[in-house]
Amino acid sequence: MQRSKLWARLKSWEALLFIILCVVIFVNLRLSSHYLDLNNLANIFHLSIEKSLMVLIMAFVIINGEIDLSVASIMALGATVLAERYEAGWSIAAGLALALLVGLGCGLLNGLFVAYMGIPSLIVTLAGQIGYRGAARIILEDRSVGDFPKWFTSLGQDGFIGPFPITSFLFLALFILGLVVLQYSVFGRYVYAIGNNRAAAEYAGINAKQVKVTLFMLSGLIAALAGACYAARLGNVRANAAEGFELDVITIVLLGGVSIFGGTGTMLGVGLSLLVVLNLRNGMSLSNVDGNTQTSVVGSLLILSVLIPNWMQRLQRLLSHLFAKNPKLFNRGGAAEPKSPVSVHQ
Amino acid sequence: MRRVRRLVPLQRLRELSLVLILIIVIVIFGNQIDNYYTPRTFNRISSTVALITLVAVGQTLVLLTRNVDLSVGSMVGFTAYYLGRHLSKTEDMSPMVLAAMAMGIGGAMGLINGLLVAYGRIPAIVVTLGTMAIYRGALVRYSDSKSVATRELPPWIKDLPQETLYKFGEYELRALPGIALGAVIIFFFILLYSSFGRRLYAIGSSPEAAHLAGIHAPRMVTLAFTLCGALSGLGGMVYLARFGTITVEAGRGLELQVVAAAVVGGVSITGGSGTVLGAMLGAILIGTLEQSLIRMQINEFWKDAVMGLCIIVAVSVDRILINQLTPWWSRTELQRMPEEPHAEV
Amino acid sequence: RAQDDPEPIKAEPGADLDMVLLPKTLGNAVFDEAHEGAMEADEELENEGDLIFNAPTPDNAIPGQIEIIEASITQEVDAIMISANDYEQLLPSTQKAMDDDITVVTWDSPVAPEGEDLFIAQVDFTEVGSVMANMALDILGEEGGQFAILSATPDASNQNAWIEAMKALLEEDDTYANLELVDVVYGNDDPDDSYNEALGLVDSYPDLELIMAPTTVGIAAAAKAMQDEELCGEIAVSGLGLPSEMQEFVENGCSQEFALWSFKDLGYLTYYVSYLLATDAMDAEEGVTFEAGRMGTYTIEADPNREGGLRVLMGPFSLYNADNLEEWAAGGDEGATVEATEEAN
Amino acid sequence: MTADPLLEIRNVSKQFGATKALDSVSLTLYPGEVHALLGENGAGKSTLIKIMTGIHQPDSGEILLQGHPISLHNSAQAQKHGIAAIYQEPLVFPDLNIAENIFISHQRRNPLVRWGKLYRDAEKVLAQLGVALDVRALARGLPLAAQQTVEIAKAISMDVRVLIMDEPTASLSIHEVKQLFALVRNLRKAGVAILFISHRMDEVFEIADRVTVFRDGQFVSMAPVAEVTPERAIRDMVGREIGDIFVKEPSPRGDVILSVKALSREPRFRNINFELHAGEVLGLAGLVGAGRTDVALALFGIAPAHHGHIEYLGKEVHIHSPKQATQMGMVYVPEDRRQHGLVLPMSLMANISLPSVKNYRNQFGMVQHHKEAATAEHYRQQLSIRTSSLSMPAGKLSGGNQQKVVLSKWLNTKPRLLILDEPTRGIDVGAKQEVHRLINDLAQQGLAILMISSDLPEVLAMSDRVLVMREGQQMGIFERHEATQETIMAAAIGQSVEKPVERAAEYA
Ligand SMILES: Nc1ncnc2c1ncn2[C@@H]1O[C@H](COP(=O)(O)OP(=O)(O)OP(=O)(O)O)[C@@H](O)[C@H]1O
Ligand SMILES: Nc1ncnc2c1ncn2[C@@H]1O[C@H](COP(=O)(O)OP(=O)(O)OP(=O)(O)O)[C@@H](O)[C@H]1O
Ligand SMILES: [Mg+2]
Ligand SMILES: [Mg+2]
Repeated sequence: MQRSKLWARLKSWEALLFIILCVVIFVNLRLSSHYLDLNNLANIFHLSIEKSLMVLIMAFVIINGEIDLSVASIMALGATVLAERYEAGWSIAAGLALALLVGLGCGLLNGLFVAYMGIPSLIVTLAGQIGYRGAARIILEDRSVGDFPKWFTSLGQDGFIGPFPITSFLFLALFILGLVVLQYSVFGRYVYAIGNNRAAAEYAGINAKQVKVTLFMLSGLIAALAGACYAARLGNVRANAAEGFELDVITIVLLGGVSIFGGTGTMLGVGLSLLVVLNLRNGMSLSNVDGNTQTSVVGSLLILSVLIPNWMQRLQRLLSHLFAKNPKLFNRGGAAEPKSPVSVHQ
Repeated sequence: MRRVRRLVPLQRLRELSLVLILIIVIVIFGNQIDNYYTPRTFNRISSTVALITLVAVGQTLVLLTRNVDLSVGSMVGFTAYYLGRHLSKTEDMSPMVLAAMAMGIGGAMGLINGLLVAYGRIPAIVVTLGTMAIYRGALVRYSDSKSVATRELPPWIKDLPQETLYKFGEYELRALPGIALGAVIIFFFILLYSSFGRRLYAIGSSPEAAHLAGIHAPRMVTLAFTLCGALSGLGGMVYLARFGTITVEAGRGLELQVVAAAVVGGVSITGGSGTVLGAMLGAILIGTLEQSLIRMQINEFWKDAVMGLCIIVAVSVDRILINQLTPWWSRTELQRMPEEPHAEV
Repeated sequence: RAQDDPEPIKAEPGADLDMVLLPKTLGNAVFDEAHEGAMEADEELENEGDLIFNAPTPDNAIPGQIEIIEASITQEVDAIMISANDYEQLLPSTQKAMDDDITVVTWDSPVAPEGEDLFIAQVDFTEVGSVMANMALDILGEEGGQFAILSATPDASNQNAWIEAMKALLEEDDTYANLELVDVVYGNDDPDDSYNEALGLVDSYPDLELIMAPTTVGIAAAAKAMQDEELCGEIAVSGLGLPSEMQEFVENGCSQEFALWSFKDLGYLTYYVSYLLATDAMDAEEGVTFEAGRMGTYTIEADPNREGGLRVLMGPFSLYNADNLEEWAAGGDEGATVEATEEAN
Repeated sequence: MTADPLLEIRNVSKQFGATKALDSVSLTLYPGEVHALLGENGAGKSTLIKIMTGIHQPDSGEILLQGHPISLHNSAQAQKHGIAAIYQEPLVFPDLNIAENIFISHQRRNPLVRWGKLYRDAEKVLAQLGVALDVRALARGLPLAAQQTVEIAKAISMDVRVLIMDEPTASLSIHEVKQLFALVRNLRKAGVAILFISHRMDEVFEIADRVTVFRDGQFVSMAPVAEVTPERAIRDMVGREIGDIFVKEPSPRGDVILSVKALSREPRFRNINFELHAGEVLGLAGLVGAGRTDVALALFGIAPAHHGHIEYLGKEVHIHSPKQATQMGMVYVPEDRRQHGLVLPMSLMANISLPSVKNYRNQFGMVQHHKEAATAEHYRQQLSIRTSSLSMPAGKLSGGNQQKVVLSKWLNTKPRLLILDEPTRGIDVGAKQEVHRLINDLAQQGLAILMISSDLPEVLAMSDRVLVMREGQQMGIFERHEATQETIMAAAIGQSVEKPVERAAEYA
């Protein structure tokens, strides 16, 4: 019993990602002498901080059985609102508050259409992707707005502890919060239940619509927050900020073992997948690999990471059939899905 | 009522509702834009939606099986480039051979997707997100980031977009929309009348039930992906004919437009329902919105926002229409028969 | 341009410098030409170090450039040559690079002066305006007519500056009194969008006679659209285009005239300047004169468009039309530049 | 039984993780016999069937068809050999229409679909079963009984030599069962071998020729039906004697908990009137499709009624969502456990705690797993849920055990009013008695219980009063002493029953 639990854990998605991560780090160390530079380590997180933030909430949304393609546009809108208000004489804090509110509002809109009108989230958020970016365009047109106060940009650019800016720690805090909420809270349980079987969850007295609206609102909120990080990091905002981020975000979440049909995946897996992708890309950047090839490598990894365990499992099953006389030798069946929301209970 | 239901099954309701919305949209824009009701507008829109429609037909096949193909844009781009490069090197080539080649290349890429999904047991979105990047990467490698220029192409392919198949007054059915329409018609009948088509629906509707019913899902899924690839390949040829200049960026972002067209057209992303007719109507609806907005005299910076709004409004109206009409159509009485033919034995 | 400085600084070949050439994106033909030019200079100067050519994908343009700059800083390269996707947003990283003693030279599209050593300007921005105005005048004739601009994105700073310069000229100079600019639309440097926008212009303005596209993607797409709609005699297409992409359309009359500078030369010159700066042979100061291999001598000057900025103005424009394109084609890939014809009118 | 055996199963074993589902079992089917397979929940019956149809592969052992060993890797192969099954959980294609659902497995033979013929044939098959469904309608949202009917139609439409039926009658009422049995007898006459699984003893003894009993995945006994009695069969199944059928003890009728007046939701049901008291079990009887589930759904807020009044604890309420109902202490145990009852991939204990998970929070808002586990363990013992671990995904439990999890889940919310829809569907005799005892205890504690059941003996044994519905209409309410098999059946099929109808009018 104990042994098979250990087996199950070793065969889990998270373990696989961990192994991949180790390989990636090892290769990076071999390829580049600069990989371990403290500045570079900070850069790994720092340069993708907005995507990392959005990955956290996207994991919730996808586990819930929905998708949010509008995050990058809400992010741009958030950054735009913040910058425009600052330009108009508001304080950064007030601008940020309004940006976050706008993000919440966009998320609310998405959520209402998805939950109460019953339109597939793919379509709603695709319209949102176009529309919210459009709103940002209306606000800033072709202008770029910057000249933020030094303290604000230094939040996004300068080291807070060592070379790590404060936004990195913001991410870390949100990651832990996300992990606790998803894996251990009632809300997280609801997210899983609805993602797996919405009807059963509703029969169990869970208000699925409310949960969905909440998730989309949080998604909008985090996206707007990411927008603020973007403004601080680049010190300047344009309406075209973050175009095309959503696909990267979704890729990372899926690599983390979250099923696109909802219901499965863990925050730990998503965190590991984020580390894998960021380190992999960083390593390739240091080796001057071009963007397309980088994406191809991540794409191949995405496929292989599912394919290889599947093959291993089949091989194992084949072997165990050959040794059918001694079933204890191999742990057969049962582990068809390496990841399951129930893993938190074990 | 019963008769109406028989004549117009629930599945047709979706398309009816879309046609209705399309008419509303056209009337609204017709009031706003001068010279809107002209053959030109028709020709314009039909030419623009040809590519999306063609690929959306393939996408529909895949979506029906509860999968998705995000690599279509890359397949279109790769095929377009490959064909262009090939044409620039060879003397002459008949259109049919080129089309076959296009479908062959696309089909091969689709086959890889299909095998990975069906036999590698990897979720389609994972596979095709991967191959989307991989095929694009392959294109970059193959092309060495160079472009195909229009001047390298033989005249017939450059003239294909203005080829007219059928003229109805000044309304023209041009070659490219003709290809798309052909694909829609063929696959409409395949999906409706062939057992292959019905089994695609079955697989997507309930994979477990399909398994129990002894349907060999992997083969069907692979075939659906292959067909989707082949149609994307054909789409690559259309792309080449239409734009002439092919860079490594050709077709990027197409996947979302295509999925959007299909889903707006009532194809369910969770499989099992939808038709290619719907997908075409979805493509036309989005194409009409886009083309009409181009002609509206509104601030450039407002256009995206208006477009987003238009899509969500159109889809919402569609949803409301369907919700209102569905209860009338879908009633299933579990009744006892008046007499009991097998009552005693 | 080279003036009469008696002792231009010369480069000392054989240094060991790692240099990064960072264009806006991959997959745009002009940047490949720039790369060729840089490689030519690299060979000439016998640089022992690497010439790294890398660019982000279009869907990750600004963050991608930042990542590459940061990676270059980590790798401790000696010079970065950037065609910037944004005027301000790259500043934090380029400044960081300069703090680390890396030479930062921008070309094609600059960043704000505090984030670079100097800018290699292909041509004078106001000159682009006048060249476009002149071409329009050339095509439409003295009696003038309506024309429209098909630009890249609404927020492309280069294009916007050129368009502004052109508008100013149209207003001030009476020679252009009869040229009526009716609209500016944006094709997002996407062939599909540009194609549709061009047709939208045709539909919206029945009297339109010319589409002026100050972007290579836009001009090719517009020309193809006119060709497909058989409008080539009625509506002319002009602007900034690559001869390799435009030759076809000039031959069939869809475009009479267009202009561009040599990107190959731009890459060559940029490399030379960066090499000089990185080897400390030269300082980035106003009035410094240097020799750039086969291209002759140049002087660093204050940038009139950017306060506090320095530039090297490459020039000149090449105007292409039916007469000289054949020559160009005969010269093949060598890219024989047909020399300055600014005095076209 | 002079003929040669048609299908033989020899020493088949199957292990799932730590569970030994089948341990070297054997079974022989002869042409023209109805062979009943009995066993407790989790005894391995469904597993055996899945092996016979190629869905699972046995770890060891073999299957012989007419003396030749065959290997089955998927159900298509099984169908080719003429083996078809009606599975325990009906699994229809929601997006296909009913006709297609019935003939989906035939399609391999003809590459083109002839719709007209398809509809006509489907209507014919359904007519054999004595039901009329709109064969053009999609199967989405079909009530469970109708899904079951479609499954049966699907199986009998094939030319089969071996027909396996895994609890086909679990959600059918007497009427449909009669039709089905008539059909089964015809098939038997035609030489088909039928394997029949049911937890309803009376049915088994009505139709079967031979009876095999499994216990804990092992073969226990096999005998011609003439040689077994229900008592002996039950003893073989559970390994001990089970007394007579449990009958609810009378409990004091308390305050009115729920009062329903003129409730309607056209076209499903109309003018429903009843009062439900604390401590009372009100049985809701009727034939399949009578609209009983719809009444429950209306009360629970899933498909609210259009007209009429509901008073709960003396106050008029409008219930629009299950959440609202649950908060009021009114819960509903749905009939379709796979779609509405369980989150299949979630663990058994997470399923049990789902509606009440808020009660398991600590001060930081985190769910305390040890408390959840304690609750799950409690119900595992009380309802004897057979599982190797509490963190087993609910979808991997046997059908009956899943039903027990659904029951536990709702009992755990400590409701005031319990609406049970086919509460013992698929539950074995032993456990059924447990459930009945539990219902009885709950009523004694003052709960009000509304129990929908198609199992007439169950209704009669457990109800204080019985409300009978027919085609959406209330036919009457019978007091316990008035309720007999005959009166209720008569009301359910619409023969005139005077007195109770008058009584119904009084409420209106
Ligand atoms: N896929 C599976 N994975 C793990 N365990 C399983 C699986 N399928 C069945 N089991 C286990 O095998 C045992 C036998 O299950 P089976 O479904 O055959 O029982 P059954 O006799 O049909 O019971 P019921 O009368 O409740 O339907 C059960 O303990 C069940 O939990
Ligand atoms: N979602 C639905 N779609 C179509 N018809 C439905 C639906 N739900 C119920 N019906 C029809 O409404 C009537 C009442 O069904 P309901 O399930 O309420 O009956 P019931 O008495 O509960 O029967 P059962 O014994 O099956 O539970 C039936 O004729 C059924 O066919
Ligand atoms: Mg069973
Ligand atoms: Mg019911």
